[in-house]
Amino acid sequence: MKKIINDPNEVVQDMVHGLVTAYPTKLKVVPDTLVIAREDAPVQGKVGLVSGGGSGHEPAHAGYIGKGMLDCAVAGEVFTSPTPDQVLEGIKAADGGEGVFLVIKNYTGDVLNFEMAAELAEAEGIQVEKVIVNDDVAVEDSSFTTGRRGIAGTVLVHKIAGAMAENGASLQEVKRVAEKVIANIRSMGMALTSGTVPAAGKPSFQLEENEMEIGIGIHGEPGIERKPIASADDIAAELVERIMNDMEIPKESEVAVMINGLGATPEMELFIVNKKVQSILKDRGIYVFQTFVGEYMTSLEMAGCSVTLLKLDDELKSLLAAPSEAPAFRI
Amino acid sequence: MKKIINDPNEVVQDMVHGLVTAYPTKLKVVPDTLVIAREDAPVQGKVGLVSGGGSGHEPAHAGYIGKGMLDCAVAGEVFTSPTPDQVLEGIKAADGGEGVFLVIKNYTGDVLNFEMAAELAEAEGIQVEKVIVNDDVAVEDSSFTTGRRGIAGTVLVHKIAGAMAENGASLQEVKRVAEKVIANIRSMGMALTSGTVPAAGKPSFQLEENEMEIGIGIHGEPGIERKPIASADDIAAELVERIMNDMEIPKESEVAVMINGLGATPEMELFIVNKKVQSILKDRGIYVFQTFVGEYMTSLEMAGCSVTLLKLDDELKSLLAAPSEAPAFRI
Amino acid sequence: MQLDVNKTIQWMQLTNEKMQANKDYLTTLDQPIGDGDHGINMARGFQEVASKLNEGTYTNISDVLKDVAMTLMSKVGGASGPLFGTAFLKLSTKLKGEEAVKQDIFGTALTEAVSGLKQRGKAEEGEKTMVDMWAPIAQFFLGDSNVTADGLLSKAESALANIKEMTATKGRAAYFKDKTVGHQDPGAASTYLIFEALAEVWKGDSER
Amino acid sequence: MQLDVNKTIQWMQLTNEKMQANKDYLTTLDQPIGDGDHGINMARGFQEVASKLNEGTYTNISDVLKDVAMTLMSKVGGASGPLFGTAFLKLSTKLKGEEAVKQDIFGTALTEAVSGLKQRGKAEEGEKTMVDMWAPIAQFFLGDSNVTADGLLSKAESALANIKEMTATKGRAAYFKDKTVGHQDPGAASTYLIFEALAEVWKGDSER
Ligand SMILES: Nc1ncnc2c1ncn2[C@@H]1O[C@H](COP(=O)(O)OP(=O)(O)O)[C@@H](O)[C@H]1O
Ligand SMILES: Nc1ncnc2c1ncn2[C@@H]1O[C@H](COP(=O)(O)OP(=O)(O)O)[C@@H](O)[C@H]1O
Ligand SMILES: [Mg+2]
Ligand SMILES: [Mg+2]
Ligand SMILES: [Mg+2]
Ligand SMILES: [Mg+2]
Repeated sequence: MKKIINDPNEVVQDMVHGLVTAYPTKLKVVPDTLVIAREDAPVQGKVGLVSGGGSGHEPAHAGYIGKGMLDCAVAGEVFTSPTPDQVLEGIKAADGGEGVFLVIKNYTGDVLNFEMAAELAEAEGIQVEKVIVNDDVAVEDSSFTTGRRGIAGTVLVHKIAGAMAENGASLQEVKRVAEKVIANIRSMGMALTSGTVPAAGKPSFQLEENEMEIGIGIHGEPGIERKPIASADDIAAELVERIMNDMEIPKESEVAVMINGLGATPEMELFIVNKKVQSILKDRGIYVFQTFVGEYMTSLEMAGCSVTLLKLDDELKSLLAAPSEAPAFRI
Repeated sequence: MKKIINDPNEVVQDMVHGLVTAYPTKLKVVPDTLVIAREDAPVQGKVGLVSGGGSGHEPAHAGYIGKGMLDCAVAGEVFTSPTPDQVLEGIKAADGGEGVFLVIKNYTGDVLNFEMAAELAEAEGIQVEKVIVNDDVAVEDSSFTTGRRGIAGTVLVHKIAGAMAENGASLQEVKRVAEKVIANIRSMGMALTSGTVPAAGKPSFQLEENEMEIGIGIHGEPGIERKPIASADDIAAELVERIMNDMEIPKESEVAVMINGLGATPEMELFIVNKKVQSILKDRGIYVFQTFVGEYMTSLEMAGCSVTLLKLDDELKSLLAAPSEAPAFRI
Repeated sequence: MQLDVNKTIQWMQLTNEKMQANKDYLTTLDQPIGDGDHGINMARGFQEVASKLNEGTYTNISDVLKDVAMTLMSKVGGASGPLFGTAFLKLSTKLKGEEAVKQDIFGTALTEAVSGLKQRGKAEEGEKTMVDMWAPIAQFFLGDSNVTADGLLSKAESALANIKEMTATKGRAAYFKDKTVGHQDPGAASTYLIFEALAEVWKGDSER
Repeated sequence: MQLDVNKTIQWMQLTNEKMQANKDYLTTLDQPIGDGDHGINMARGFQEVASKLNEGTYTNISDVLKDVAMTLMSKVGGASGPLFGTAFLKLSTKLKGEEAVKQDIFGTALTEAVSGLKQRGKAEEGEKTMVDMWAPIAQFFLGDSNVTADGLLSKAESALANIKEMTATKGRAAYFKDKTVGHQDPGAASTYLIFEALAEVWKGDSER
């Protein structure tokens, strides 16, 4: 394991400290927690937005804190959902009297811990609503299983729900647009190499020198298929096709595109993938309203990428284009 | 070599295409070149800013094109300076009648190709001025050698010179502030692993499993010392110390800090480095005006980071804080 | 079996030792069919449990188990944190007022823990989770009227062997579907350690 | 030696073949003391030179060399592109009007190329760059009044051997300082291939 860290068991504490000292006018840490909040949180009269999850996905989630996006992010240990008491601290820090909205990625741990926190908050008289993001089409969805994972699409839920909250919308209204995003967003990823959890000290999985894995999860959970590395064009085409097989995107639709790097992939490669994604969409008569290329939801130093498509209507377009001051998502 | 690419000899063309299709309202490509320009370039009545260099350093340089920063970026092959004819195209595309300013990193290839382009442009009646950025304190500076390399500090030269040009300053004024930045900026980097040039197919150098290299260049050129990996705190302290040994930063100075990832390093680790850098500066009574943490000047998928410190005065502060619409540097 | 305050504390201390000793093993189990953090999570959680119990003075079993529950809840994280937290909280609630816990009441409390787990995790038996460890052990205590520590050990072992051959349909392992067959469930393996520790304390094997 | 239009084109075509064949070798030389692109750069540049010369019809040496220079200048990039471009541009200028170039005038043209190189790259002899290949070869043609192709080869070989032991103070290799001793300079090695091709064409060895 080659990492620039101090104690592997203290990476999250160190990171949180390094994050708030990087943006002291924008972010603050709730004392004695791993909860990061907008400097001016709680914003009175605004619905508070809280997200979070295991660490190792930076800039998710704390990078998305700021006017127009999240109020609070709760950082768990690496790849480990934060505990209910921490999430509760986040909810309290975000509560400006209009209720708090939780954006949860669909992993058993995240759902359990956030739900328990919501119960605790409600017991303290805070109104809480939530959505569970499950954009990853690599996983079959069934009511008998855990269901689809939440991956990079979560960032656009933050953006749009955040813009809605910033507009002064009610908790129910925020929930409505967040659910609309979730209904219209799909992602699919692939990896070339594994990340290494610092405290584990060795890579979570192994791929052969010529192998890639399609549909991999952001904790290194398995995908659909391991096979020889294909060209960027073929990879892009496969990811888009799997998304479109799952969600119809009719001709003349408008979409947002996110090409997300998983940690170690050079930005050059993300742009090469984007080239093909754009040309596929163009060939299908689909209009691209806005494209995001970069590292939005990573998996430590995993090499690979994901593609996210979000079908837009006028409401979603205006919320997506609204200003955001979050350090990792400036609009 | 594990990469998401098509033909290894076409990576730059593919990338440039993917870049302008990602930001079609912001960027355009000069037809039949690898020159990317602001959508509205040339901006009449404004000094044009042109930079560029070998590819593989993304988001440098095209990510820094936009109102308030560069007008044009010229992309060479991977790790290879662009040729004079390409740079000339960039100069022409940026020329709004007030002259063109070149920001060149101090590598023999960059200097030769940009200088030849400047001669060609002057022959065509375009006024050209330039600076050569050499912020890397890892290299000894001497008039008998090639001198110091230009690394991540270059991005802040773009930012500040770009803001000055956007303010309507003359070519000489832009040059003056760019030179002021260069006089006050120093960087130092380190690496854990090497990147791989796509057309070469194998890593440029090898470090042992427990080894790091201090002072490495962004093309993988050698540093000062190979030694066992130290803690993030020790690494941060060494990088800062080497910078401060080279440039005095008196108590009560104000500085900008950049913690730059070289490609494969998780953002988590950059924040851990930042934590220590901020605490060292605080202990020395130095004020941090603004901090930038992220991937600004990469070296393909190299794991490692660099620290940049820029001493500020009031003029530099206001130019640094001025708005920028460049995709990779939004302020 | 008879569990008093001291034995309960001993049980938890021994469990902590086992979690520390098996930290890498549990993490290794979580790598092929999970995300490689389970050993780290459990070692962190029980380390805190051990310190917490060292600091406090306890007069009844319920309070010990409540502190265990709350500590696991706030220190483990992931899927297993709230689940172990819930299980121990149910034990604590059910054993309130008990001073010397015998086989039958312990079995009833474990049955409560199992329902709590199922409700929290929305998992049934047979889905290859820690539930498949807790449930047969609860039944074990309610079964034969004179169970032994060795009986507990062999019950736990056979449950673990069964789980290994199941297909996961809940938790992160569910993504790996058929590939989980033949792999041990990390949460079941850590639950095994908890009951192994109980059996050892029960036998008085452990001289700690 | 006598160089006419056809021989010049042959020289460049053979150089291209050598650059393609030695692409990986040159890149490998550029990895330990450079940035691992020299072979890629030269192969790309001379590939374009070869196509360019294939397309055109030439009536004099100067035009051939001018196209070589301009193509290298606009296709190689890096440090070596403008340098080789400059060298060939000087050859072209100096050989303007010549139809059958003999040893002495070729030597004078090479001397011009060397000054061009030194001016462009601000390098002197002894700094472990391609200059240390071009300079002794220019002298070679101006020396003995009856030089041979084999003489050229052995001159080029001995120059190369000398360069290997130098310490780089210019170009990217300068960062590696003392570590460059014992490593071959990639630009010198590619220059060697250019003159090796010349020697082979001169000898008529090459049947292409
Ligand atoms: N829905 C569930 N019900 C019961 N137990 C579960 C459930 N989901 C996961 N588990 C248990 O949790 C264990 C994983 O815990 P851990 O690795 O700490 O959390 P995570 O999966 O969030 O990384 C699994 O091995 C399994 O025994
Ligand atoms: N200042 C200089 N003068 C003469 N030749 C130089 C100079 N700098 C570099 N070179 C030559 O260029 C070669 C490197 O070329 P190349 O690898 O293509 O470019 P880069 O160094 O920009 O990657 C060196 O091996 C050396 O022979
Ligand atoms: Mg986990
Ligand atoms: Mg180069
Ligand atoms: Mg796990
Ligand atoms: Mg080179």
